[in-house]
Amino acid sequence: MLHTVNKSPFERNALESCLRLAKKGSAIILFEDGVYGAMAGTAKSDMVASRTGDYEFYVLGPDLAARGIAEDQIIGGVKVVDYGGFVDLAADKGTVQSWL
Amino acid sequence: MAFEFDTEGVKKTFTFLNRKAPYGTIYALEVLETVLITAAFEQHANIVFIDDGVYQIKKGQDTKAVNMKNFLPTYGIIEMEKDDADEDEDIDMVWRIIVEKESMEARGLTEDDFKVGVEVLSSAELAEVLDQSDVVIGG
Amino acid sequence: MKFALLVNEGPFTHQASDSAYLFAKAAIEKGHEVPRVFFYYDGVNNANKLSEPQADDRNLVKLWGALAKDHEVDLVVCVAAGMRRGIKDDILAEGFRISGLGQLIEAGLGTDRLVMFGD
Amino acid sequence: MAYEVGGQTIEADEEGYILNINEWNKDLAAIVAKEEGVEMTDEHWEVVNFLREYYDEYQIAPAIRVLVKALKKTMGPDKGNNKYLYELFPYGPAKQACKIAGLPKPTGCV
Repeated sequence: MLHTVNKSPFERNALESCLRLAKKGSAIILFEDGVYGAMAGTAKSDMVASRTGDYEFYVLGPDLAARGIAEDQIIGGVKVVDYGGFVDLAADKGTVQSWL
Repeated sequence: MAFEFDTEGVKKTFTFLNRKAPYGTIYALEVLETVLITAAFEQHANIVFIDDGVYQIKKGQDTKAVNMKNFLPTYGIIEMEKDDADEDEDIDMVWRIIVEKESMEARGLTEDDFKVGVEVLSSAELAEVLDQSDVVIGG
Repeated sequence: MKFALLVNEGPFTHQASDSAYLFAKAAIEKGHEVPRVFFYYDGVNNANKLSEPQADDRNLVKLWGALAKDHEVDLVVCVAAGMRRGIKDDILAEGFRISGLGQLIEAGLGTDRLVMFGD
Repeated sequence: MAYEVGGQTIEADEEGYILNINEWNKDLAAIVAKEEGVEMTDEHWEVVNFLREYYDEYQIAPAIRVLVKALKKTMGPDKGNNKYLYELFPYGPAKQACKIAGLPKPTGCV
């Protein structure tokens, strides 16, 4: 399964709920305001950083760039993809579940 | 452009994930409308309430003073469809109405607080159900 | 592979419709099909031909229309959600049509993936 | 538009669905039926009454499938089928029967 999260973890509980209910081994892509959850060195970084063994994490590059986040500010183990990569994940990982 | 899919004989499991409280926004009502339509297609469905979505089916809602339609009674149709599907052997349709235990308890609710009969599942159990879905719709 | 998209927000408050549009374009560029995009909730505002963004803004209503024309994407506006918000046939932009929620379920049945964009 | 029933004016939309469902009464139903070209028999009332009761309980008009099923359950297979309903309400049970029963216009999603 592919889970998508488009909310900042500072504002809503979408990422928290996703991490509670996504089966281990699933792929998770952070996009739109969700990309803030992929940043290293924030008060919320640990949510993703502590789970890189359980899930494959991805973050949408165009949304990072739009928000002025450089790729070297991203948590280790989180892969940056473009829209084409997002499409590939949706195609390859099975059912897509959006955490809005 | 009239467009037709070939869906003859296709059977899938739809999961409707309700995560938002009623009335503050329209999301709860419009997911409910989608659930009701699904019955016409005789598909399997999980109607799941997690996070603030569990407030959608809390008993005793009275919306008169906020100028909105009370749609709590409409959830009764989901229960009716589920019972119908369970009873009628000619229909190959399994419906489940599920509340996540962790979300329910975090909000100080128990099974008795709900307008419709629900299955209470733990996060781990619900994760399995979600993982087995073909289509997930919700907020 | 066939993708159906569900768009639940309008083009001027949330990023959701832009994400959906860019996803659809990328999918088509990769050789996939996007036979249907279903517009629900405030997503019905994507179909309003009276919408006039400023000159330096993208016009998503027209972009959807062009995508529909070039790649045979069926753009369906939910009748119930549209009626509530005043999106009716006379203000419907080119490329869109109004139909029932059943078309969303049908898209879920008739494609390999349903991907939802919203708030 | 509006209906005149026993000296009372009941407002309706341009297609004839009444605006306030609480203003419905049997005399009004008969007038709406007449405009629809439907002559109300006991069988028609059975369906209209069922719709009213269903709406009272669930706050929404039933899908055709639900209506058919419920009629089958309560009145038997002779009456619980699409053909029977269309004989009673030739222009569609959802639209005509709901209008006569004073329910909101079905959004025609299926």
